[in-house]
Amino acid sequence: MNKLLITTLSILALSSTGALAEDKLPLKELPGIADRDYWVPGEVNADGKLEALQAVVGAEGVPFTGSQDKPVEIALIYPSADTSDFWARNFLAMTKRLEELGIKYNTTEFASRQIEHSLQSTYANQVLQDGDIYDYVIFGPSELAIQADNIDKLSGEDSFKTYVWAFHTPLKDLKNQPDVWFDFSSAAGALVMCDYMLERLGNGVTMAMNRGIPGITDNQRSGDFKDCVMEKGDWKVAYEHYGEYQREGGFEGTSLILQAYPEATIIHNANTAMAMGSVEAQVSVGKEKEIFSTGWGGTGLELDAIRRGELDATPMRMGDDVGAATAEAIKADLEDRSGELPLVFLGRITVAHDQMGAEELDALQQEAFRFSGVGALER
Amino acid sequence: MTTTTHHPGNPVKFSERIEPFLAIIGPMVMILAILLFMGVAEPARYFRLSNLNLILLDAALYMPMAMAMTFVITQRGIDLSIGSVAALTSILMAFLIKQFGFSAPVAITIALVLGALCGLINGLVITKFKVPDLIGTLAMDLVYRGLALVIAKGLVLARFPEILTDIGRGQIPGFIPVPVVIGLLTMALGYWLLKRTFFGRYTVAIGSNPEAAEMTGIAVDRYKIYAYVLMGAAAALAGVMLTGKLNAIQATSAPYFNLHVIAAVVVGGTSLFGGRASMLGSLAGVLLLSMMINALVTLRIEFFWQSVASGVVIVSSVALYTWLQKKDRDGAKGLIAGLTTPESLKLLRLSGGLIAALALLLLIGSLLAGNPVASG
Amino acid sequence: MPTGENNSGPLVSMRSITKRFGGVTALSIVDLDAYAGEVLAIVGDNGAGKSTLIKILTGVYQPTEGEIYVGGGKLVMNSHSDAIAEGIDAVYQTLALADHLDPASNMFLGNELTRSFLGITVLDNKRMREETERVLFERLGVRLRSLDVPTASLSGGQRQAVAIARAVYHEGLRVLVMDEPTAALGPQETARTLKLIMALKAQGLAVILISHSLDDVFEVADRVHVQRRGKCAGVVQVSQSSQQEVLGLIVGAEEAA
Amino acid sequence: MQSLESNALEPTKAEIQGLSIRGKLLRFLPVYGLVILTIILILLFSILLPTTFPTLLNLRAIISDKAIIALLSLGAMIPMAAGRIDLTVGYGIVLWHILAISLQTLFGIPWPLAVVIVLMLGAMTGFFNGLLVEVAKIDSFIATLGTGTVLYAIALWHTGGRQMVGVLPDGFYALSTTFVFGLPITGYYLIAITVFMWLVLEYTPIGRYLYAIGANQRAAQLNGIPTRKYVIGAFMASGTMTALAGVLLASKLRIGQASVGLEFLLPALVGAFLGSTTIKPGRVNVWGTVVGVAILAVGISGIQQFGGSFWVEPLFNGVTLLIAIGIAGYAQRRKGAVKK
Repeated sequence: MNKLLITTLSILALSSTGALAEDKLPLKELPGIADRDYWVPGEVNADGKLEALQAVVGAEGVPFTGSQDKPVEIALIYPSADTSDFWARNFLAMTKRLEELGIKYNTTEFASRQIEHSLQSTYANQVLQDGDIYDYVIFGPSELAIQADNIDKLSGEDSFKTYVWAFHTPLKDLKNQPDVWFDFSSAAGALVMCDYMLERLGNGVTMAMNRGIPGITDNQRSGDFKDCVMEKGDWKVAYEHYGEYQREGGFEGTSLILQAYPEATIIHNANTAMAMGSVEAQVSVGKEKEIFSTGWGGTGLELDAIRRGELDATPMRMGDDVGAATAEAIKADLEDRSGELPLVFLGRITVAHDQMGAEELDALQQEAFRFSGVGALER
Repeated sequence: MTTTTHHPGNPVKFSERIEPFLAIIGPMVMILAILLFMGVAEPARYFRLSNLNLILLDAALYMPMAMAMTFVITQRGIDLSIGSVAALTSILMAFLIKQFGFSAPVAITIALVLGALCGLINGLVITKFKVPDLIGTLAMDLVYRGLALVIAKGLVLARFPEILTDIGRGQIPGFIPVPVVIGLLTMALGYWLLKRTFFGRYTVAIGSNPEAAEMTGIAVDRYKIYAYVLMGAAAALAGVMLTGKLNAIQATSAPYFNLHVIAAVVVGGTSLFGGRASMLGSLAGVLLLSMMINALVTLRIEFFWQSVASGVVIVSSVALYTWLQKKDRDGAKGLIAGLTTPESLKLLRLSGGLIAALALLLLIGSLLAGNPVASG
Repeated sequence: MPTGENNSGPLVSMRSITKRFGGVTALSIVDLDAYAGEVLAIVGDNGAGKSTLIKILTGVYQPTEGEIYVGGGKLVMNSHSDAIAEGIDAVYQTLALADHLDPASNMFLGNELTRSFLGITVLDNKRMREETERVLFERLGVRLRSLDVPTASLSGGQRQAVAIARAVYHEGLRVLVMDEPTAALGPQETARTLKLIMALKAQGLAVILISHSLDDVFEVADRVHVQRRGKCAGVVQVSQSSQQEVLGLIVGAEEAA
Repeated sequence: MQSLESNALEPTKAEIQGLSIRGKLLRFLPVYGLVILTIILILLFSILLPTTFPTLLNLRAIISDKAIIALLSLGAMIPMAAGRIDLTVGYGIVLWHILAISLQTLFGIPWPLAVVIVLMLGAMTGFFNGLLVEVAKIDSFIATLGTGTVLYAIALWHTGGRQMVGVLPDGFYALSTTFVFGLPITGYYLIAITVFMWLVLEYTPIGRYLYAIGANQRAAQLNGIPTRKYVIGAFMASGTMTALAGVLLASKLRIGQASVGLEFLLPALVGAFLGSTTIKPGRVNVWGTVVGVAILAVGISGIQQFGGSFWVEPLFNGVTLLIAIGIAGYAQRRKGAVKK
């Protein structure tokens, strides 16, 4: 029983020392900082660090020069059980890059379903308890706010490094920041997309949207995009459907839009599944050529749809960046260069569209999935 | 004639003496199996104080609900709405605290009362509308979940006063976590309710023989409603504990509470056909499920085995109990003997036929198979 | 001849009882008298109105027309508990036992003994157990091997004893209705149950016995009330009648005087 | 758990004859209440949304969207008729739609064979459920929950978080995407299966026996009905229907992944439960189930056209179910009151 007390106290002590390292945040302030309970990447990344890591990730891997007496132990806690192959790809990209870098590793996966917050919490506790086993813990929160305390707890542990996947907004009130956040910024993607759409389609257009589930992700993918095109291009939004990121939802929403809001010539979809449902609904009534529809993420399915001429544009993530960057971070850490890492890493995003040639699209896809492989996943 | 506690005649049979404990044999055997297995496979990590703490912490969340569900199921009822009740009440509590500045104890109390109210509605729907429990609570599950979504949308409410996180994950130094204390207290309360109060006695009577209960003048509907009210309050308490544990809550939280809790209770020997209640069994059931998940995680086994294991454990412990009972009733007939009846032989032949047909189809399929077209 | 008929008036009288369910008439103008210290058997075919009659007597149904008198006073009962309060109780064929509860819990079901614990009223399981043991032995001469087992594990006769004990525990019990008490029992258990009935009769209760078995009826009953098609087909003294005569009344071969 | 009692209360001919017009109306209202409500909803939405609701497009959308749920509902109602519940309809469809694709992409099995294999697997799962329920005597809720979790786990293991994608033969896609007389072919499957099930359940001994088992298994047994055989058969039928729904889902989605399908469980059960409140109130029935799914489809589609949000669906499902069972319960009490 005493041992427990001591552990409790020591965790408390550790967390207070851990906090010191992050005292310097934010590095600089961006508009709206007071209204946010999180920092945006620009506020916490020292100049040049993000770009430097992006460059390393985009280039050929430089092999690890140091020596390992045993493989690094990596625990992955993420909600991969029922989502698209996003997590599987990250995993593959990381492991392939580690192999490319010549780093020996072992992985243990703790997977759950997206809505099983409680189970993920259980996993986090158990990994924490087995902290002596692991060198790196990669945590993909089921939902940022809900898992905030677990991020805090894991980050407070000294015996391993903590990397967070799929989020890029460091929460202000974490006592302990993880070592790096790895993600794509939907907000950045929304701006890239906004610029492209305004340039391509001009001003004053009417759009309808298949949004996801209200929340931070949808606010960025759909909300930021909507705000941008309405403000910069004077666009109108006829209707917003919440398709819950489900294919069915996209189909339903699009069927609805096609008949109830025929004035909308553009349909925005907040993820691949909804985009596929949307395209299918359009094809079923032969309207896929009239409607300019967009997806999100530039996954293989979306690119196929673009090749078929059904989908028209999509902000495309260089999908394997997150996994590869994680491998690079591990390498940097092993080489005692972790000081060079940004606090938030963002993967690269460009727009893939129907005016690109087949080769251009192929090259883009090749680059995006250079580790996990274009097409169906083999694991 | 004086009363004596000495009984003449034959001594009490062994099977009669273990009868009250028969219900928890199932989960106990399974727990023992896990302990033995882990004792060989990973003793150092599994058997340590911090891990016991984790197991208990995980189980604590389900204890209040398993307690109340024991009553509901014993009365031949079922409640599928508990996850939504937990989500709805804790969302409301969170709003009261975060948006309206209510003090946490007040908000928590309100949540519990709201939970009881949800339970009351369930009970009224079932007893007054004469809706079967399964359908009634399924409908209410959808309604409560819908309301929670209406209120909170996709919002996550996080960062609550300390009292709440204490309830959810606080640790009494040198002792077990606060939620475990709460959970065990509710279990003890349940045991007391079951054995010492009208409510408990009538719960068993109603489940055992509803007509008899009615005839002896028991207000069957009222006691059914009591069980659902208790269930609602317990679900709300679990919601509060979950909110505290995660220090955050969302309308979609607590998705699989109902199935997990029902499984724990049934594994613990409480019968879905009513009348047979075992509070100790429910506690054992909750612990068993938590220990199993913990063991699989400790062994670093791939996650889908959790699903398989819980499915297998649920079915096999219920099957074990049914078999024990049947054996008791029909005399000890071996499993093999049971398989050789003409009826079973027919079934065996049918399953053999199905498997053979499937094998044949797969064979034909592989003969006809072209190259796999795996690329997209 | 141990009927109380000569000593005093009937303990309970039903007069001109009629009961209709919607358009169906289940009972039409039936009279019934039961005396203390007497066993009255009610016999008749299925659907003759036997169980409707006793359900009215025990307050489960209310008669459409007709009155019930107890000890000379008119009685209006709205529920079974009203009947119990008047000293009329029944042991049903199904025994109305909660099989998962132990015998003591069953005996006191709906009528539990309590005690106060820190100001909270709780069940007094210990006292209920002792009382059960006492009542079973003193009034029915039955000893159970264990009082801690579920009632389901008792034999048919023992279960019957528990059900009867529940009825006779009530101090004011005057009329006990028994619905097919021997239907599901073997010969040995039947003999024991008939002995129980005789014991109750000796204790001065009016016992009303519904049975299909004329052998049983002629063994314990003093009088037989025959129901046929919702009407009383006749009441005969066992000592002055035969099974043939009663059988005739049941099937309607001869109309009673 | 007496959750699925069967106590039909449709009016008998004799009962109807003696009633006034008002009496007849009162008597029929609970029987056709849901149908009437559906029609009212359609009319209401058509008046309020004249340009968008009563359109062929919307009909297509509803049919192609809900036909699979209707199939699942019909599958689930077969064991329900026999007083059992089958939760594997929700878990099964996850695995079956994945297998329908992966058997082709990973193992190169021609699509018609892949379909047959999936259907066989569905039947086998049903058979296994039947064994658990009838031979091992495990309550159907727990038994099918158990097998369901295992099926789902297999789906997770088989996919490992991946999506099953691949270029599949057009014939396979045609299973769900063909249009006949302007409407999706899935709608015609649904009609065919509905009519077939209706004939079997209402006009053959099989249906009689199933309902008899549902009403009182003991009595059915005593009357010489081989209850074990029929219950196992009911689960096999439901398993096969689930597999069929899975195949159609695969053909429609063209992707198999473990995150799809589980959300069908509740709507499917709700549809079957709703069905038990109409046409033949008091017991699950074929046309009632179709009406049940239809009213949910119409209601949700209409409300969403008004700009309802993602929370509409659970709330509408729940409230409709409540109202419908409320009406049925009311009718039951009226009937009960007459009896006493």
